[in-house]
Amino acid sequence: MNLAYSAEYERFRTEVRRFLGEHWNEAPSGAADSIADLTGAHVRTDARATAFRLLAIERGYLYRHVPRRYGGSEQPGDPLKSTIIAEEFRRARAPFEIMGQGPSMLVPTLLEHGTEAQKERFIRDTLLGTIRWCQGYSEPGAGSDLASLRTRAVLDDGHWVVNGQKIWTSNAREAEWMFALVRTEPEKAKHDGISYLLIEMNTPGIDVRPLRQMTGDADFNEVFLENARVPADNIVGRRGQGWVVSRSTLKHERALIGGAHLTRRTFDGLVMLAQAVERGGRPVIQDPVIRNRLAELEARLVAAEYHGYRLLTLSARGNDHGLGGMVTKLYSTTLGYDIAKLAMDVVGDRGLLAPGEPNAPAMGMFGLAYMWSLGVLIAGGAANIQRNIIAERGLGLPRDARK
Amino acid sequence: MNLAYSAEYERFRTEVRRFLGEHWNEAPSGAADSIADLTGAHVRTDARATAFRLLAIERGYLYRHVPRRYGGSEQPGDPLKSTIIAEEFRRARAPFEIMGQGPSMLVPTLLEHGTEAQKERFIRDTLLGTIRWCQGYSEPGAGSDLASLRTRAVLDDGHWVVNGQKIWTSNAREAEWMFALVRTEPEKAKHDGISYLLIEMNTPGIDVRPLRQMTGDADFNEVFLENARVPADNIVGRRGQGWVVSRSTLKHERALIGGAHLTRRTFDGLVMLAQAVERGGRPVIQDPVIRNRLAELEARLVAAEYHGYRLLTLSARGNDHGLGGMVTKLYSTTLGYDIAKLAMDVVGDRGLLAPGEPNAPAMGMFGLAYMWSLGVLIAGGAANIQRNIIAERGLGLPRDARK
Amino acid sequence: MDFGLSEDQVLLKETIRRYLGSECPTTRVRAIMESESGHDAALWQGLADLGVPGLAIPTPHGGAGLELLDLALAAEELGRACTPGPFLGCAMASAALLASEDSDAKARWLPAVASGRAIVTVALGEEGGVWDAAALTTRARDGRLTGRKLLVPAAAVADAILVAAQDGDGPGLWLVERGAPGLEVAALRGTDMTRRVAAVTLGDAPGVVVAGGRRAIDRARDAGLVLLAADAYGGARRCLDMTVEYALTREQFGQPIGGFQGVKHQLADLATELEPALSLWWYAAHAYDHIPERLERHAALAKAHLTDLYDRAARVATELHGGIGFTWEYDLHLWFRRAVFDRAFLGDAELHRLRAADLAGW
Amino acid sequence: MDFGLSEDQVLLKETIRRYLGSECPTTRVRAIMESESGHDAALWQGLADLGVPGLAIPTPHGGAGLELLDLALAAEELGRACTPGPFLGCAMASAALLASEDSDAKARWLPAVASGRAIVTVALGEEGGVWDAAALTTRARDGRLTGRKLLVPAAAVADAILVAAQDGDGPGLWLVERGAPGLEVAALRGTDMTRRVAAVTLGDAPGVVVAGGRRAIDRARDAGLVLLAADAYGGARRCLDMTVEYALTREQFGQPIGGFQGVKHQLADLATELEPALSLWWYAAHAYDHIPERLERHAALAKAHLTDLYDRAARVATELHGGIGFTWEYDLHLWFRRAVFDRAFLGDAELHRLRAADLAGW
Repeated sequence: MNLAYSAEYERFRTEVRRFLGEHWNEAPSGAADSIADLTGAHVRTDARATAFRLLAIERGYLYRHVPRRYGGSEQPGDPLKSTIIAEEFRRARAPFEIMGQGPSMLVPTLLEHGTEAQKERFIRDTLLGTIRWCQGYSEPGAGSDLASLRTRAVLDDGHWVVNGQKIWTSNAREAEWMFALVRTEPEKAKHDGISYLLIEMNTPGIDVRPLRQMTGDADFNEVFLENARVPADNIVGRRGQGWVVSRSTLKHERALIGGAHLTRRTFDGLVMLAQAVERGGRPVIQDPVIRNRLAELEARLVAAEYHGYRLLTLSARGNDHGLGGMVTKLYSTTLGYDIAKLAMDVVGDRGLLAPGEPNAPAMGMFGLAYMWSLGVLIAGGAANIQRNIIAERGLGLPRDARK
Repeated sequence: MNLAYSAEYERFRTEVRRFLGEHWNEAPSGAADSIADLTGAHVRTDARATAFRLLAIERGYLYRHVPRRYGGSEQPGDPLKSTIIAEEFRRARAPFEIMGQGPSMLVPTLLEHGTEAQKERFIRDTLLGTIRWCQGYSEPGAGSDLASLRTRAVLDDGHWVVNGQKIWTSNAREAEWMFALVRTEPEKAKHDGISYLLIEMNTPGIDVRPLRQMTGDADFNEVFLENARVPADNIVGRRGQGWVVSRSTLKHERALIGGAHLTRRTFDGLVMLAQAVERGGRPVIQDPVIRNRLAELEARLVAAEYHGYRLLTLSARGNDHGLGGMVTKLYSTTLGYDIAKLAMDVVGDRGLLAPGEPNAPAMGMFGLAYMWSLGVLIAGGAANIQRNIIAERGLGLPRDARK
Repeated sequence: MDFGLSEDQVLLKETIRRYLGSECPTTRVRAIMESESGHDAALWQGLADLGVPGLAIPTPHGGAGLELLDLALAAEELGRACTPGPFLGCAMASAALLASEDSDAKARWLPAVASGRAIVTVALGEEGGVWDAAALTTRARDGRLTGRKLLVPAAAVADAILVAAQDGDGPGLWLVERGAPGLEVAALRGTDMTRRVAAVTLGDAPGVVVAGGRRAIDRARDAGLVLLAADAYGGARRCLDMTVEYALTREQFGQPIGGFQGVKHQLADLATELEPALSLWWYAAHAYDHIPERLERHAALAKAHLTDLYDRAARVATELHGGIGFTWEYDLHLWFRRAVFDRAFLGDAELHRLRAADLAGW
Repeated sequence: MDFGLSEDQVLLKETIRRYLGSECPTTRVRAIMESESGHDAALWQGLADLGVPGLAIPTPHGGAGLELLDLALAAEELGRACTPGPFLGCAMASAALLASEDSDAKARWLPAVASGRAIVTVALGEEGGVWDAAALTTRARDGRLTGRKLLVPAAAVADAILVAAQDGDGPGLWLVERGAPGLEVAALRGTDMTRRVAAVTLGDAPGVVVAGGRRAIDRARDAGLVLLAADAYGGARRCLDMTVEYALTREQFGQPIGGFQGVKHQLADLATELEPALSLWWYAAHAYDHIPERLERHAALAKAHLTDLYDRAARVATELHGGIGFTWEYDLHLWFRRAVFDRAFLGDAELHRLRAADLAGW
């Protein structure tokens, strides 16, 4: 066990830093950076950012798992180098790999299942952010249960004619393209008969409507497809194999440290909040009940942080994450919810003020975080689905009985 | 809503008190009565206690639901009068209805399903405690799932020949008789083919072995039956109907207030404990974390207490308890566990001392209570079985899928 | 010994539930909460015509002469239906006025509140989580009030505000009428949009003392605590009911999700906690009129416990609904938001648990 | 950057597990715990021959020269197997001696502990939940000790006891040898019968100072906290494993109970909490030798969190086992009892959470 990086990796870190110093010299904005601020540079896709990304790819820093001929930097897998790169780019607030479902989900899918033409057409532009994607999986009434998808595509004159409705589609208003699961063989049961299609968003018959969530804002969309005609060769993988094609996507792990990093920021914010808010004439942080709960949460947070390092180490050694990898999501979403809930208790009576209300501590942002923490619990596989996966694949318990 | 008793009932209470004053004038032992002390007089079955019970039955105070010809006092159902009687007998520490499974489970069963001969032979003596019973339902591997009972009885020459093993049989060492469920029709599935037998404990072939539970004491037994011959007419109800016969037993509700009363005593003991134990030089009760948890528990305790009164009121009005009746057990066992757990936190480091250790606060009895609180969670239908009953019968959710 | 509702009380609940079912479906809840004032005078008048604001006001003052329990049963139904309006403020103000010795104020305002003609509210809480009469910083001198009150319910539509303040003799209540010079009412945006709150600033504003001492303030607070507990119970119960219904109809993996034991046990646990909790607030409400020495402590316990449960019920309900429960269009978040109000208003669960511990003499 | 075990560490764990699997099955655990002393010299010597008590003792003193993490991995295995014996006392005593400047004491006792020849323990806690060096009431004067220590592990079989006490200069550690005049060791009956504790009374008993100041005491405590966390993890994991196995074999209603979603979700929740918690105590153990400025806080967090989890794991396991889990004959209660010790010894979870909050500067 050694929390320091070896000399080789420290040299690598120095090299990355030098590169950043030379090519991305924007002054950091300083104190109190918000999460939006933090991620801001990541999503910049202006000419300067694109030029920088191209340089960084050339140097082997970004999109290391993508072959050079499709626009990646084609480096041998090295989770420690990836972590160092992410840490240093974050520190310098330099444009990093484009976030979002195009690079993280579509690109690995195309690499595994796409035709040569699809790879050449889409991957490079997706990595640079010039093609933006949204994901068309969820449907009303089919959240975690993709087997019950109802959007249908029928082949007609060299085109898939798509009819149906997608929901919870973030970025649908900005995206040029959608990758979607649709039912192409309605006579087949459940997971069979689903195909993976690439659909251009300006196709006639596609209607995007913002979907307001419980916070009152509309960060998602519904996408209605009515006789939308999609060229037949916009299918990825074989017809009817979309379930397998889409699952392969999920194998590509996202950064292992990033999640806990954001939770740490939220937690530190909570501590500052407890120091700032007064109740009965003294800062809430002095209340033993609150201190006790904060320490309980911090233990879980430290566990999550070093759990990430443990998984990273497993990756670096070429080992499987096993049960440790399966519990991460449920653990972190529950922790996030509990942090948000303690924040509500810290603000006390003023927790009833809405986000943005100037009289609320921290402008009521913790109330918003509380609602979002519920949304996160729901999204990405509801908690009960996660529990089933952990019990069945992680602990080896039997699958559910079916009626 | 009126928490006072009406004049009629207050007159009744006065009458009961007068009766007790005249006929049971033992001085209460005073302070700090333990639970054992509290129930002590109830279980006395000496000549004086029996004489007193006979008088109390004659006056209509005990065994009100049992016809006079079988030894009860045959009074119209009146939950309020029953409550007053229980309160006053408890206050006077007078012999009350015999606790235990004979009067509470066997007698109602005999009343509903027994032959005239069975009723006359058993009920009166059971009510007076001259016949003591144990219950032979549980078997190793068949706790909540009586359908999988394996003890078998075969009819042979006017006798049931019983072979098998019962477990968790409290009082088996003291009891003269056992009422048991045995499988008489092995070819029938599950609940069918079970019969309800009365078995004399001195029957050759019966072997009672004390069963040590996790606390280290042996409050239960295993009962082994090897070719134990039971007269054929010791069956209650029809052959193969034992499941129905035994379920009818469970319909007879026990006192509704008693449980919360004992929990209140435990909780009050916990408060005293927190006042007595010091940590860091001051009584634990001054610790806000403990105060907060105590108040949280007390809210649940008050809820349990008045929930009992609500159910009593429903009974008094002739109404069904509905969902309210189904949740009582799970609610009170969970509360009992949480009280025991807080007690462990109140005693802090000395919680590791065993029951009976003089250096432990309250002689370590809270550690024992902690273990028992787990046992109670397990007994009487494990928590998950309770949850299923509540979900299915109370909330109308579907039954479990079966493989 | 009878710990249950009378036939009249059952009828009262049914009447309110029927009225709200037809007059205040969630479509109307949404229309009202999205309106500028958050107040629908017609709906409130309808409730007043049913007698709701006057349930616990004696008949000589134009009310029904019933008890806080009856008012709390109404609160349960309003909570169940997520009804917008000034109910809580009016109920607390009535409780305060009834504890006052000022027969003029009573004669003027109680009949008006009972009939729905006037809205009166109570301004109690101050910056820093202060809800206790002894810690108030708002000052009264020579019939003039100066200070700032946060989170005053229904203040923007109130005809009069009972302001808790201190003068040389200690705490008391002063009545300030709408439009009084020096009175500023600034609407605040709340998470719960069905019960509006405002910040009330008093700059040498004229007020008439209606009660000296802390008793009227405490009665208003304790009534408020019980009514919040009842509202929370009604809302939590509704969350459970909605989720059971959803679990019976929504299918996943080929069966209603209510058939999965994971879901069944979560709902069973919720029902197990809720069912006895009913008796906790019933008892506190009963104590308000019959067992005064137990009121403060049990009102505090009930408020803390029920609003915690409401929060939990709203969470379980949202989680089990999945995506649809997170949409604005689906109604569930109305209760989720209302739970946030019930939990926070008049001080949170910990505050009241520690008060209850003090009151128990521990 | 490598946050994982080395091959040697994995081998160490396997070796200990294999040894305990063959030499210390629960039948032997029971025999030892039911014996008078609760100590089995042969078993302890066997562990010493594997190097267990000397893992973190430098090689010049006869140990393996490894780190607290290695010792904690052994503690995890001992916790997993519910192994009786004086491990905790010896480990804390070694930590204290290593922090001392007294080379004679080190030379005399460390090799003896490492080889299993001697048992040394630490007497820290006192009446009233006191575990902090600054609050000790045991007094040292002119090489004589007077006071009373509660809950001293393995004291009845110890050759020497390191007594934390105060003299005119503040806290320090004094070594008192077995049989010293004025030393009374009274065995106490504990819930966990695998790790015996005794009350130690010192009436003007002769002691040799081995460390002045609080550092050696704190090192012993922090080592103890980490080792308890590791023991708790090993035990909790074992509870989970036993219950998963039981759930796969025990049938109810015609199927293994592990097929019921209710059971599956309870076990999944437990696994979800346990899996990352491993890294919490690994980190604290690593900090002991490498990040001293983080040690105190993270040792406190780890002890509080892991022993809470252990308690929960033992509860869930017992509940899911049903009746059999409540029997004496079934082994589960051995871990249940051990969890009680881990939770209580050196102070409970709340005490350490509040310490961690203080240490964080909140």
